[in-house]
Amino acid sequence: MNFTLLINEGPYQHQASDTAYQFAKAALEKGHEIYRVFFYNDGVNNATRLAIPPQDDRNITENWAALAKEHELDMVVCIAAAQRRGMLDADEAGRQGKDADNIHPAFRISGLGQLVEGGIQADRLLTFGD
Amino acid sequence: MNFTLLINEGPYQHQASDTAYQFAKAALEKGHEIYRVFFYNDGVNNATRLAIPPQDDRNITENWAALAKEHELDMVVCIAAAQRRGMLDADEAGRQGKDADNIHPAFRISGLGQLVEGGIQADRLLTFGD
Amino acid sequence: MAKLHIVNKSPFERNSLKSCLGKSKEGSTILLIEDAVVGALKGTVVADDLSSAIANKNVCVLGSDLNTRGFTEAEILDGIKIVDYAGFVDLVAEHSNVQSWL
Amino acid sequence: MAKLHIVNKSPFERNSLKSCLGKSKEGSTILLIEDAVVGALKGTVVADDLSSAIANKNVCVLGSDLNTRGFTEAEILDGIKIVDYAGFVDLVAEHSNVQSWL
Amino acid sequence: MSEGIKKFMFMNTKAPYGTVYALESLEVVLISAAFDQDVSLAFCDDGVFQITDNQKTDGSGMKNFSAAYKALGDYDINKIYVEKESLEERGLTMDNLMKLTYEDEDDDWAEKTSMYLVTRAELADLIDEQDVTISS
Amino acid sequence: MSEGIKKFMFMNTKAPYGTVYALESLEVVLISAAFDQDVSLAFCDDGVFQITDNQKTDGSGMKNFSAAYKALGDYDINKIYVEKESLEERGLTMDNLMKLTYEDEDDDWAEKTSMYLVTRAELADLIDEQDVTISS
Repeated sequence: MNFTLLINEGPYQHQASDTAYQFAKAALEKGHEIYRVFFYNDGVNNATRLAIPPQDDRNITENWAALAKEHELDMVVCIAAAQRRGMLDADEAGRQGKDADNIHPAFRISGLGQLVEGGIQADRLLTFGD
Repeated sequence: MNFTLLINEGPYQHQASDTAYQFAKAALEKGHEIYRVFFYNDGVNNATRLAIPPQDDRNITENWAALAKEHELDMVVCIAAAQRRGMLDADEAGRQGKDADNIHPAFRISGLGQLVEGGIQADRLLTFGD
Repeated sequence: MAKLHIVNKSPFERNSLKSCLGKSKEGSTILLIEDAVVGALKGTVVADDLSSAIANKNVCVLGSDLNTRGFTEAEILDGIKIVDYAGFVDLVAEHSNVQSWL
Repeated sequence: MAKLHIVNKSPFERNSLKSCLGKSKEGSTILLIEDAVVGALKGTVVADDLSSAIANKNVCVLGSDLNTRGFTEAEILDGIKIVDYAGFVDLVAEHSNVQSWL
Repeated sequence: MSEGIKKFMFMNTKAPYGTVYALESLEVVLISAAFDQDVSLAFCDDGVFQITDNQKTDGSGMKNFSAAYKALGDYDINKIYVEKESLEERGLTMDNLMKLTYEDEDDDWAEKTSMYLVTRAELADLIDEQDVTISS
Repeated sequence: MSEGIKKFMFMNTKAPYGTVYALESLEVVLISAAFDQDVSLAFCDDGVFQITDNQKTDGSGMKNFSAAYKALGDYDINKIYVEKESLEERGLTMDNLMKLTYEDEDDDWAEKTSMYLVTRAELADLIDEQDVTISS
């Protein structure tokens, strides 16, 4: 079976991203597939490559990146939500005339259609939010 | 009379930063002073200089920056909360070996002591959160 | 000197207004802002709680947040005062401390 | 095929469990995760609501979130089943749709 | 369900403006129209405040997005369910809400309502029929 | 109030782990100890869950910060108020909570409790005495 996961809250402030990560790991361990992980609302903030959490705490972005690498996960950040909140990749920063970018290479930026398509293609869509 | 404002939520996701901004503007118009605006929790995300909100929407960071310039506001971002969430200035990025930074020059990074001191020095401390 | 209590969440969704009403003293002021303004409407399931509060506390609502949500003075409970941001500032100045019930 | 309903907020703070109980059908499953796990405790003001739900729905709680908050199986209502993340995954697979009550 | 068509329900349970969920959920709804699925919207709990009439944001500086709900009919999204008990608990009736309509192409483009007042039990039945439920 | 000393109360009303507020509020509390103010903590509503005993986060992967509450005594923060009604509504008693103590330097470093069980009305009185209330 395959799942699309929708994550609507940023890292640390809410448990949503942690729960989604633990769920994804357990699903993959049981042999299921993750069709897509879609980051929306403040969820886009999970994609920053600039975070430096305390050494005795988890690094949520790196956890996702490692899981994605191991299982070739498609991790999509909503472009509109990301622009509103200052999350940019190098292409976007160039196009918008911004002098820096901050998105981790494990994530890709795309439109909301990717969420709807994820709901159509996957057997189940799960929302993790506040 | 002077006020310290504590902002605990990021821009757009919650109204907290908008309300604090409208309050600050009204207080200054009435002749009060803002001793400090302290950004904590996800509130640190208000300090990004990379946001590109839709053209028909407010730009929360630029609103704060303009108000700060006009009234010489002291806008402080908590360093620990900012590091956890990937908000860095150029100094921090250099020290931490990160390849980019994203904090708007209208804000400065400092420690939590600045919040407690703000509570001691100001006549009133107000919290804006979720 | 009396205290100002601020509530910003809908009483239909959260317990923060109830918590505030239970832990604020007679003579204090309660200001409803953001999503909490709908607590001031007539005919709701929390109207009785608000009416009890009005009897011995000053209850205010931020007018611009009320308008933002599609409501006006005509639709709120008698005894609740509408303030603008300047009035919000005055309330903070006139009370000796402010507690936000988040 | 029955539906899975997920609640993640404390029923003492938010109305989402109540909303879920009112809009989920008999035979469906309700899973409490994150801050909602405290709704499964014995002797609380929402215990009667949960007990009614247990009568005609399957109520589960995520064990690791319960332990995180300092509680174990001994402290939750009879009839509520504890699942781990693997069990959470099974619940999602066994039901035809999942609704998160945010 | 019909071949390749899924029933999508957008559950709107939160008040607008205090948080961004209503606005950003509406953006998903509008995009979903392009995918030819069976889309409906439910407004319950504080979600009913999303579609109150006469929203005026000048004083708060928030972005007024309420007009976008009126465009739903143009996107062929015309199944909008409002929970009766949620209105009553909040002292509201359908008269407090915007009139959301669509033009029926099978009936000489007559303007018809998109809004259905449903009881909590009826909404529970509708939720139970969905293939995908996106909530906020 | 004493010259230059303010009464600071940290109001803890939210459950831990589901949101970060409890953890980041505790960081402010620890910093505040350096400023020689009159600091107290209140735990009410879901805030009482912040100081439950036996928190074990291995399964959830969350950072377990509960031990830091036990360090409050070392920072001379020893006025911790717990609301009785909040415990009762949640089926809890003081036995469910960690034992937070301090060593009294005026009494030969005897270990004493920092925790005071107060009624809602008593907590309202305490709140009313504060100069600064930081809530989360």
